[in-house]
Amino acid sequence: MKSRFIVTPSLCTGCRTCELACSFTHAQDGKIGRSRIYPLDGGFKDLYVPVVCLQCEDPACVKSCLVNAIHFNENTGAYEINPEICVGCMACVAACPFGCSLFDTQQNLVIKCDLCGGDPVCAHFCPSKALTYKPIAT
Amino acid sequence: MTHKLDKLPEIFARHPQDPSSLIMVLQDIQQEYRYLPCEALLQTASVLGVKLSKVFSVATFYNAFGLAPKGEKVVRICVGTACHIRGGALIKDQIEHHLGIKAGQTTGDMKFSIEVVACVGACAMAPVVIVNDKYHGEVSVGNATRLLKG
Amino acid sequence: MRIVKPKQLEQLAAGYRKTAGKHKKTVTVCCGTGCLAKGAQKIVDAFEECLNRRKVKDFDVEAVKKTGCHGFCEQGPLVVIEPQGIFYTKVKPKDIESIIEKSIENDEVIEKLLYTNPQDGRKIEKYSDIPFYSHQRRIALRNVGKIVPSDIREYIAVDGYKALAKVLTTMTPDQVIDEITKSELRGRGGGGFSAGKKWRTCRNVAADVRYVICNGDEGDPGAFMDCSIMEGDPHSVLEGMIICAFAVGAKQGYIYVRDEYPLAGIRLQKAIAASEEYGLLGDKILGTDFSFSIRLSRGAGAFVCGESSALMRSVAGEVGEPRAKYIHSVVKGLYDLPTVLNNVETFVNVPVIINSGADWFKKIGVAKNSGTKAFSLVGKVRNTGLIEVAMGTTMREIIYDIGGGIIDGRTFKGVQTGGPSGGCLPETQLDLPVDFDSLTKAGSMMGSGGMIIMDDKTCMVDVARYFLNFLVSESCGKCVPCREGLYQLHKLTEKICEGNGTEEDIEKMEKLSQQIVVGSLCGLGKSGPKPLLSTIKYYRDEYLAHIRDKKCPAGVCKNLIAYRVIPETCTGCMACVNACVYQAITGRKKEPQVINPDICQKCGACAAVCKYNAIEVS
Amino acid sequence: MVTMTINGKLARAKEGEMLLAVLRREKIDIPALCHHEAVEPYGGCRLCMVEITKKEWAGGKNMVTSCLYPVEDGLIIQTHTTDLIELRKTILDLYLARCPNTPAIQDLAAQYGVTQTSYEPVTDPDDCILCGLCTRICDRMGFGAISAVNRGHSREIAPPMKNAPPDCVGCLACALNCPTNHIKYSDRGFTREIWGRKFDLVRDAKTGQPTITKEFADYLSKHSDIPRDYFELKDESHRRETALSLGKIAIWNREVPQ
Repeated sequence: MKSRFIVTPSLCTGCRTCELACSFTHAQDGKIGRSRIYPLDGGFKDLYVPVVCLQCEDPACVKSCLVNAIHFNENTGAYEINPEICVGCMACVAACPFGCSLFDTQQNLVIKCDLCGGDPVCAHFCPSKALTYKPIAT
Repeated sequence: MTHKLDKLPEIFARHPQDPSSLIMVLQDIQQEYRYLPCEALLQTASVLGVKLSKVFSVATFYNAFGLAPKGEKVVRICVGTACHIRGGALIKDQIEHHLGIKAGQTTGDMKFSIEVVACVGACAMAPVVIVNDKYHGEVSVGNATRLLKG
Repeated sequence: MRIVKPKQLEQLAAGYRKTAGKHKKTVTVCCGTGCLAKGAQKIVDAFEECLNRRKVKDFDVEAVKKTGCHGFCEQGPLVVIEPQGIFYTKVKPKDIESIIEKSIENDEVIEKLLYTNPQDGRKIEKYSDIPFYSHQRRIALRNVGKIVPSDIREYIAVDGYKALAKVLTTMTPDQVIDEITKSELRGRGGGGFSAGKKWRTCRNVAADVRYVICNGDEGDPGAFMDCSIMEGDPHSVLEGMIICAFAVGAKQGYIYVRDEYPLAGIRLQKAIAASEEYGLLGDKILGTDFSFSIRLSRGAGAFVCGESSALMRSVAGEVGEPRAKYIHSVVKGLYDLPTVLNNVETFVNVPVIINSGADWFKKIGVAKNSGTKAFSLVGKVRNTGLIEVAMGTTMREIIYDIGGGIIDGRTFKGVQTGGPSGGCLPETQLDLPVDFDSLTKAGSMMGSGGMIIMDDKTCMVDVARYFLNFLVSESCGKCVPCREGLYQLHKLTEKICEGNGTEEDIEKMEKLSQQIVVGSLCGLGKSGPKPLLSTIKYYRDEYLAHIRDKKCPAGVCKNLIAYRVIPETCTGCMACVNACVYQAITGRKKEPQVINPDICQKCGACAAVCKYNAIEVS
Repeated sequence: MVTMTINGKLARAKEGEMLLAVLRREKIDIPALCHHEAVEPYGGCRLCMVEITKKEWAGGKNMVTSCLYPVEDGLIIQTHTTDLIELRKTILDLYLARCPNTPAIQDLAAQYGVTQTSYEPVTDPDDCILCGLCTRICDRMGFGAISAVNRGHSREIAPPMKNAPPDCVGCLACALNCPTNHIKYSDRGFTREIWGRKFDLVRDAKTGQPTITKEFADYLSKHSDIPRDYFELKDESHRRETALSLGKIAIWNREVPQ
């Protein structure tokens, strides 16, 4: 059974708890990571949209990676960047039409949402349930 | 210095046009022009489908190739073991001094180039100096510079 | 003509022998590199010119054969009159007329062209009686110097391709491999790995495509055996390779020829074309279902390409950089496919083993080191040249019986074998039998077979420095111990040669050497410190003389020597003044000359031209 | 699955893995300067050598390069024997002679107690340790813009003919993965310079900020089948655009997408 992020912009308050959760979850060697999720202005008053990788069917990030550093994780349904293989060329960062591959200047890594190993922490922490991670019928 | 590179198509035609021919093609170009002109490397890269950087890498890795034009007479001094212990190094020093250039260089008037080569397989007549493919055996410091004349 | 049945091969051989037999005599002129440099071509031209002028009964130009190297390069140009086997040395074009008149038209021998035995001053008439040849046993070099390398019929006439016919018609690939394994033939390229085992491993790898490569790179400076074989008997190399290909199941082969051997390349190319024309190479060899073709691959001057993985990359047109391998190239070689790589001499032994049998071959040589080994005997030895002896022959026999001892009656100091991967052995090791295992045990190695003799005028520190310099310039530069380590070793030897070394430097070099041996990626680095270590081991005194006394006992290291004119002996002939390109010598005619030590570059030109031995080195 | 003993502790590994990967996973501090998972193992720096043996080898030992040695069941591995430490010291000492002023080398050498080279330092040193990572990564990405030239001690890394490299797209992968930061580049305004070649950077259509080079964008859209206009925005602008378009859908639908 596949799971997906369910984003309900009308419920999002832009509180950025998801961002914090993401950063802390991806902390490494005592440094917090850069968030992979951003609640951004939806263009209308008080409308926020949490923007996060949708794990596309035919992802531009994977196609753009010339060293094959991005692999699909069968167990979680996430496309994950292997930091050991990644050479930091920024091709995927430039290629993703949703801007969901990004560069973490602190940890010096190209990053993207990895669904936290199948159970995204951001969804747990969303106080307004604007962001949930649920099984969907395929 | 410009070179007519009209021999290149003929050279390319002699070999299968794939990357494995790179060394053979460069050998033929070197033989024809006595060095590897820059433009020839560019053409080789595109004809054989090899990256230019790889062509350059091969051209600088092997002793047989040179990227600078050679003098009229190429003086190759063997410094193989047999030649060395029979005084090959002294002959090299002397020829270098005589022509005022070091091994690997060419005189300003493009008359002479000196090259050292590690064994040409003529050890029995050491020390050996080859002037434009003519082998001179048992060269001594007394007669080395005479080989450069005539 | 295309041979489609083995029987035709026999007919061809017999036919050619008959045609050749119409000449009452044949003349072979050595056209090896050494003799060519000494004017062998002019000898051939002189024969032609002379025979055009005068008619000789049962003899014409066709009976004058341009052959490969006879081996005795020291005495070239060489001319042999067969069937008597009269051996003429140092022949000049003007001698040809009288050779034809006396030795061909008549049965006279020209005394002055005969070889003089230096031991007793006696003239020796026949090839086989000369000590240089009589102590040899020629298998790999069996045809070199006897046949015309550019004519395939010459090879066929001496039972060439007979082994191939035997293999294709009466043996299975497994039987071939068994025979080679039983013969205990070991790779002649240096390592001495069993050829049969290698072939077996290759055959056992599951693969559709396999390759056979002949290593004709022979990069060791001071070695030219393989060169002579490729130039003088190219077809036997091809035959060995074809048999190997049949045994392991390969369809494509390559011969990797060293760039410095242009003639070898030309001869091989010609041989490939001829054997293809005769149906001995290419599709459906000798009318059977077996097909195999050979491509020539020219090296471009890199010693490291003698290393198997580097060679294979070079064959593929890339930079000859070795790949570290925990999987052997016989399993994963050229283009990652199973590949048999043997050197020239190894392949040349194959047809003989097939024809005469493994048991016969095993009787030659010593246990586990069967057969013979070709060497190039060079350096400060009287009879320089190409030789082949049974394995287990001692150094002493080679140097004194065959080589005739040291030049100018000087004393023997050492012999270097194995090239830059080998070592120097001193007088105490002279009775060492020459075979793979004994040499390795003594701290040297067989290598491809260069044997460089050194006398008391050879400085062993300089020899170590020389080899390190060679290796520094030949290292591919991929791994650190070899690239940086050998460079530092070379710097240290230079320091000692210049008289600035310390005793700690010796220790430092030994320590660094050990790490280079352990740490390097390929054979070049792993064995690179061997020449240094062996000279430190056997000639430590000489190192100490450079360090403690600031003296080079052999008078080689420039910083530690001085040239001086002995006033009492100098006649003032001024020869040295003219010879000195640095203008360091001054003096008046008929008066003793003076060398200015500040200008003198110690090139030794003065001493070389001085007829009165009036210049001494101290 | 294979089981091995590393410094006395059991460790498991997947068939086909190299020893170094396992050592790293087991958090064993083993230096390696020429290794990167994106490219084939190289075996150039020789620092990752380890000692291996097996029960059935009857005391026989072997020193192997862990980055190249495939795992084998029953291997007994030692990573810090006296011999290995001595070897690494020597190698670092040699590195220091080549790169006496390079911080990355100084630091690593200091970890092994080598603070100064005992050999003759080269005159005119630079920071290049010839690990070949730059050229191998460049090859791996399909550009092959730079290569090793010459050989032995005179080996160096350079673009063809030492001129501006025609096959370079200015992706910076070489510079970013250089263990000693030897490869220099500069980004000034909308110009990037590396290997003596100048590149124009794509200008983000919304914010005007620079992104990747035009050449790299062209290459990616051509070879990876990605619409060229994807590259006209920076990731940040892409996110903003995404939020705006999803916001619109949400408003139109009065509620939620999906």
